[in-house]
Amino acid sequence: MSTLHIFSKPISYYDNARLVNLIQPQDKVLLVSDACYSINLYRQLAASLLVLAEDASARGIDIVKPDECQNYADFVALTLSTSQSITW
Amino acid sequence: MSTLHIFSKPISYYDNARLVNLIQPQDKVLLVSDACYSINLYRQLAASLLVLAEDASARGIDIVKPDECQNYADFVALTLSTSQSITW
Amino acid sequence: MINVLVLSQHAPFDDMHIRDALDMTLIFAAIEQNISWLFTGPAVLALKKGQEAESLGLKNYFKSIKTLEIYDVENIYVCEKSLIDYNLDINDLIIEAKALDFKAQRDLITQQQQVINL
Amino acid sequence: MINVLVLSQHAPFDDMHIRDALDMTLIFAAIEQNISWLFTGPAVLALKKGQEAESLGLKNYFKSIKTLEIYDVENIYVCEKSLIDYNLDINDLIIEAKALDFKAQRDLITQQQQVINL
Amino acid sequence: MARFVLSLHSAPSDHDTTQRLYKFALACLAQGHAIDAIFLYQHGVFHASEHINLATDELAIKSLWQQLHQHNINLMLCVTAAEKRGLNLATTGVFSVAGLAEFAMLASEADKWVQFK
Amino acid sequence: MARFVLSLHSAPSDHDTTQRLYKFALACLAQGHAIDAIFLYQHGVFHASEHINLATDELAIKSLWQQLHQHNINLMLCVTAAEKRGLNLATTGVFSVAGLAEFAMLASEADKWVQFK
Repeated sequence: MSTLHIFSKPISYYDNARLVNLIQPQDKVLLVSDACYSINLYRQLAASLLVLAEDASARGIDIVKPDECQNYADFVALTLSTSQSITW
Repeated sequence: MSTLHIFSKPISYYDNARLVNLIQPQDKVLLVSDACYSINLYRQLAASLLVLAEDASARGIDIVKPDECQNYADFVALTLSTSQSITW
Repeated sequence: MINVLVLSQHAPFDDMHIRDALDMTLIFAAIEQNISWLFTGPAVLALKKGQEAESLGLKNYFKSIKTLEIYDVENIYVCEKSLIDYNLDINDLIIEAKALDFKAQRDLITQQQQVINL
Repeated sequence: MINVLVLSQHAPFDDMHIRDALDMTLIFAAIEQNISWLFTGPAVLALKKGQEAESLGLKNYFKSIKTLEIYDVENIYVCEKSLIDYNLDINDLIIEAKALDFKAQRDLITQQQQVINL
Repeated sequence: MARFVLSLHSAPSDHDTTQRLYKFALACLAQGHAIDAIFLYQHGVFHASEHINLATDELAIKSLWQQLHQHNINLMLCVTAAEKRGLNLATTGVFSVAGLAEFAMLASEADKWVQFK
Repeated sequence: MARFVLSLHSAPSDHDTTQRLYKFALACLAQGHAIDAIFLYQHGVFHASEHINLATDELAIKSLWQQLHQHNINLMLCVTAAEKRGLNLATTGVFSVAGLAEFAMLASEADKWVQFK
């Protein structure tokens, strides 16, 4: 039972003091679009972040361990391997 | 030389850590629309807040000293008595 | 029947976010799914008593929120922390709602098939 | 000639905020007003080197930002604190920009006739 | 007497901002000030759609614009912003289709530019 | 094989979200999943305007929708959201005008609902 949390903006767009309490250790956090810019700041939400590779690459962002690149096939698979998704 | 700062959303919508550094003691802070809900939280930006009376009233918010009610005539006058305005 | 959660996080007059969420909640109730609505952040202000939008020339959608009770939508939740942030108490709200701490909100999310953030 | 400041606070691909601000800045330059553009918060990321939007199928507006130099728009400013927040240095930017601390940003605002937040 | 320009940046679904712009404009006129233009920019351009027909308990958006138009206020629609957003430029009602330069010139001559969003 | 519904909440000026929805939809189909509907809600309804004509260096929004339509995906437009925003419901191109209930029923039967905004 895990939830997929999808973020598309830098973390400053969200109320992260509240968000951090809604994400569980077994949950997945996927960064797409402009969320890719603040990977370091998203670290407070998950130990390993999943990042949409295309979006990060267009923004000149490198993905390094412990974070993981995802392509669109992975993105689809993620929505199926989790119980529910939330697009924040 | 003072600036009129207009806010229309609760302060959580803004990056207040940054904003607090852009507002000067002589500046005016006007709360309209949903900014009226978080008068107390806007206190960090100004000692006395100006609040659009109609908007506060529709939201069931009372304006008490040191804050001040403003009507639309006051709002217009404010834009003229300050050097520039910013709608945040 | 599936479990659907509508999530509201926007201030009451921020575009039509709360009204869009209300429409969605009522529709899922109408087609007899197990719908829940969670208000969090400034969205809790949409449930505050003593508001009326007509004086601004706007539709008083606060009245429409009350129709949730007529349509038997019972799973209305508010974030406990957000109530505190805005100096509200469960008794200050126009409809009956359950205040949830973060643990209860996480559990609520886990029970859903769909979570819709509007 | 008046002093006009365009203020950008949105992330690079958040709707068209930065593009709208670019259009506004170029127009005021074209009609020979004293235009300044201040990037603050996530908007500083729009000036980051090494980006290209074509791979996403999008117009590469980063190239258009570079035309500011052709049109002699010289007053490009970035918030020093925001650069630090996003691990950027003035040398990581695609155009020449001056980093301003908060005091300098307050002074910049004070010098304007109009401040436009896009 | 001062000269104002106003700009609207939010979509017609933001009723609250729309009514505030309208009331501010009337208050300007009531004090004897001039409004050289109201300019629709960003999502504000959607106000120029001729298909805004709301229920009677909703804000009468069309009527507000009609009233401002009858006060001889120049209601301008940014052509670039509108094209990017798919607005029909053939029927824009009381709004005149204008370039950003036209508005920027008016704004440069005005005493105050107040944004609504 | 799973059944998806997707919803789009942002305006056509948000090119980045639009391309992501499109690519996600194609990836679903490529894996053999079904997309029962793509639903335009909130500012997403503006995608159904027939006046979106962008320059050739911009995202080809119209063509993306045409392609999804040719994959026989049911492209739905929320009538309530569209009326509130002044969309012309007489000419909505590849989008069919639908009530919220129609979409909610499809969403209730789908395995996954993914939002794009």
